[in-house]
Amino acid sequence: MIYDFFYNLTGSQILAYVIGSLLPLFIFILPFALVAVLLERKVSAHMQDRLGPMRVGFHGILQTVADILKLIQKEDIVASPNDKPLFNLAPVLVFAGSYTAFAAIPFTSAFIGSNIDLGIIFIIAITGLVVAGILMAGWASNNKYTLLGAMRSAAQIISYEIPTILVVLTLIMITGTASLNKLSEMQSGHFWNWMILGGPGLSLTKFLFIPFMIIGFVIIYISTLAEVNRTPFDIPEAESELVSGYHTEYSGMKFAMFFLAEYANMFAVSAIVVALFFGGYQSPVGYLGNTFHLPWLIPIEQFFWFTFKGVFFVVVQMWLRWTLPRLRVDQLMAVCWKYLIPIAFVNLLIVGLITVL
Amino acid sequence: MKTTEEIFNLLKEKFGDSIIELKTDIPIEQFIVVNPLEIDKICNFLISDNDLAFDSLMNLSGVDDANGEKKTDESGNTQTTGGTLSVFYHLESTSLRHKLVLKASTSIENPEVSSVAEIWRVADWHEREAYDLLGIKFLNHPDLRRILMPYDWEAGHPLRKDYKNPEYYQGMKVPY
Amino acid sequence: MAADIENKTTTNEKLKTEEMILNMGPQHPSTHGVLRLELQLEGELIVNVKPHIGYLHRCFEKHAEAMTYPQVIPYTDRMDYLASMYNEFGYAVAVEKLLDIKVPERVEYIRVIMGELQRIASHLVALGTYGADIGAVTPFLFCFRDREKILSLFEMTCGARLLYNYIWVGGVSHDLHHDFLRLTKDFVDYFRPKIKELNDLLSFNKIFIERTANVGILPLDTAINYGITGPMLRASGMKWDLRKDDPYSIYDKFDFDIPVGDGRMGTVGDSWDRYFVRVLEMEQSLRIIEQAIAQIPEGDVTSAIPKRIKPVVGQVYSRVEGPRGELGYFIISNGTVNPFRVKVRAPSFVNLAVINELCKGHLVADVITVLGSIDIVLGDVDR
Amino acid sequence: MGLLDKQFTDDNIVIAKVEDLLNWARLSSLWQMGFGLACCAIEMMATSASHYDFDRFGVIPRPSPRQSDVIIVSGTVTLKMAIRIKRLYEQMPDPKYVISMGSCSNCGGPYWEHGYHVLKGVDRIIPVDVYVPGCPPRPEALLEGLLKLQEKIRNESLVKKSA
Repeated sequence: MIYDFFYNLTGSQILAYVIGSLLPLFIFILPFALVAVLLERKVSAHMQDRLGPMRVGFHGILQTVADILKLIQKEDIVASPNDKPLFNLAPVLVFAGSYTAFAAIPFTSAFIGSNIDLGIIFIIAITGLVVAGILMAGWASNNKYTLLGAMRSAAQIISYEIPTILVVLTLIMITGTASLNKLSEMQSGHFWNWMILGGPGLSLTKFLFIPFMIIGFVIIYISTLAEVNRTPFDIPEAESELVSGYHTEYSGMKFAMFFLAEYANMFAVSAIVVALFFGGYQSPVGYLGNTFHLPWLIPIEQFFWFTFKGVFFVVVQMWLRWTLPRLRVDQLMAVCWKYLIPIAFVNLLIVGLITVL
Repeated sequence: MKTTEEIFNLLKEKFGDSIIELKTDIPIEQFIVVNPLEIDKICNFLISDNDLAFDSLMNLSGVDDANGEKKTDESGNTQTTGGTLSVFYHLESTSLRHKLVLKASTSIENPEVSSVAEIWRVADWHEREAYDLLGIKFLNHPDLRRILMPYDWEAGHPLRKDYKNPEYYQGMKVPY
Repeated sequence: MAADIENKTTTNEKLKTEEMILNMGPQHPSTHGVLRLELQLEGELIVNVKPHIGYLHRCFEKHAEAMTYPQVIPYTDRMDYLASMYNEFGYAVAVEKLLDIKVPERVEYIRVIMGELQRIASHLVALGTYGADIGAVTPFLFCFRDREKILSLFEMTCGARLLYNYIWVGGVSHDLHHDFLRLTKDFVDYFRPKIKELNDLLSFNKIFIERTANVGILPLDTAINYGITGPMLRASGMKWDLRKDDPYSIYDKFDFDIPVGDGRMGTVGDSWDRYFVRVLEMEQSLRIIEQAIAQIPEGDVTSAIPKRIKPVVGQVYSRVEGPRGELGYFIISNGTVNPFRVKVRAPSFVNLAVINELCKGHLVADVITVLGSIDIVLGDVDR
Repeated sequence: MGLLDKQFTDDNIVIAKVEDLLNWARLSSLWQMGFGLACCAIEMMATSASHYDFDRFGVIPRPSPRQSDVIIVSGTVTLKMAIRIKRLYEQMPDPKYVISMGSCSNCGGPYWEHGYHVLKGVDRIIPVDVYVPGCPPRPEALLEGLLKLQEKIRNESLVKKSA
């Protein structure tokens, strides 16, 4: 119904499709990124026994608005030796990479950006774009630290995509579909139908799946943490060693793009984990809409549950960031290649055997 | 556990005239005055001899003795000539728990002391500091250059008693 | 770990690699102030580390020659500004040895209590910034929260938070506040479980151990040859603490033991040992403070302060066990009111020289780990 | 105050509202450059620690000069370091401010007379907005210096003063 509204507005099918799917996401992501930045500062502050932003608006509510307005006013420095076209393109690529990943995520049963049936594969492919953006930023800033930071982050993101894909394969094997929308519909009903607890139905295989699903969830959560450069894997922007990694040379709005892309990516990644394992937009305890027979209330409830679960995992990421120290580059690679990938393979194998029996 | 006299006699008959004298009249610390160009051989002996075993150099400090003769020429500003720069070595043996103080003094015109950086690695930076602040050249030191002052500081060596502040340094006014 | 790095570098000979000079410059978030490390890198492996210091050289020795004996004390504070109480303590002991003054008993006890409190505060900053360097920011803030309690104790006695001018030659400037002892006792009881909390949060954290064990191993003979002292030397396995081996003040009245690195998480003398020796030392300092509070006598604190300090011609080298190592003062007096020459043997200046030995063959991230474990203060290095 | 500083000569343009908003945004999110020189740096760290929280005013330490608005020169500026500080100041994007913390960076402090290697005041190389006296200044003094800077930003204006 959104598309035909834009269709008779603009007259062309493609334009309606593009605006219909991306505009609502834009309205969701930017406010979310602002809220997430403030959430991170408040959560980290209270974890560290201090108050966090208090003076800007009531209890620091307007802090991120002030940050963004200030960043707009900043002078945009592009140093002379920098490689200008690459330097300017990098933030656009990084933000575009993390923003288009939202297109395939089902927010509610009524609304999904683009209901392609290769949803999850599309998302993993698009997050590869972010690596190109980071490499461009690292190279174009003509600074040794950013070069080191970009090399490290490229190696890290590419090598952590493999465990993600393996866990996704196990899920596709079980459910038979790669589209997140169908996946979320399959996990309807109460929370015991969620994939983390073995998926719908009451067959013996459901209970056999549970341990492997939990291992799969742990692996994908760790590897998506690495893909988003969050501690304990935030080597590329390790303040203590590489000053601030690939976005050292960026100032003003370009830096804001990197900043928002990071928080948008955080939500995208936790949304994927929620959609795959925790029943997407399904509510664990049934819908009020059914009990009061108000069909229009269900999408709103679904949207609430989806963002609730997503924000829960974002807070867990923040909690990890402020407690765990950082891994060194070779240890990070060792974790991925020596532990995550073998376990993901074994997990895939056993789940495959169970589905066959 | 040896006292300074015993060590002095031991060194005297081993090195003869390069051990100049044993100073005991100055309160608190007695020290042995040594010929500055022989200091590395003496220290080699001090660290290798097993009943001395001075394996740790606590402190190496350069001192401007300010004992030059002052001549005030006609325009009233005083000119000091002569005088000595001396280097104090505070040694200690962690195993035998005894201490020793050596002093080597050279003239201020061309202050040269042979370096002990090869024997105790800790002396490397202390000697560079003595060179930087007092201008004492240490012969065959691994890399003798300024350590605390900027590398391109031409206004001489600050800790000398007759040191004058330069007016400007790279466009910045130095005095208050 | 260092072994397999060697054969990695041999394979590099064939392919033409050109070494990169990376300047971990004077402004770097984790160089503890203004220190420039010139790293020669092959890829991420370190070939050579050349420290450039002197960015905070504040000409202490020139000031000491121009000031009278009591006036030098505020300048000793500003040398190692994290342990300024102990700098004053060292200077006061040196001048008292020169003048041959005997300080009253109560002053000795006050100095020991203040010195040990300052050691805990200095270790807290060292451990906190070490955690922040490795990436865990929360322990840094917990350590600073506990340090604030010590600073309020100092502020109650001498009015200043960081640089005190409290321990004078021959005594202390003010007597203790009337309920200072009770508050210190409360602090000791408050702080003991906090050390356990820090251990759970950081010391035995798997990633922290992974990052620090077997990194920057300092063998004992190089340590002695480089003149390393303090927690670094004890972490390399030598039981050497001036409070017991070359006793000054009244440390022989208290019983406390000297923690030594035992290679629990890696080999003896690695970065984890240097970190954990400091944690154990904090507990020992608590024990000393408790005993000192129990035994402190009454008496006047300013009776032995001489009106005019004019020592006889002579020289003295006296040393104390500062939080970072052996802090020595070599004072030459020529009979006038001003010292003729004061040379300070600064522990951080000596301990920093060994960084090249420790960092060879490690990765860039390990330079920060090793530098954090050496725990230098740039005011102390550059004087 | 950035590229638009004092460009408008006609003072009956109503920009008060936009001006207040811009000033408010700039003063409530001053990102401090995370670097310290000497003893004042320890007090600066204590100010951003839990007891006196800098973050309450929106001040977070940023590692690189490109993203920081205010540089707090905390400690003694020696001649060897002065050249670097000048370069750091030039690297910062334009609406930038300087807080000179501690009497060492205000005027050379206790090292004014015999400090042959100490620069007698950081204002000899970079323009300073707020001087915070003290050696080292207490965290409350630094917070008050920050509030003074915020007040100064609040009164900045795009219109060139006619008088």
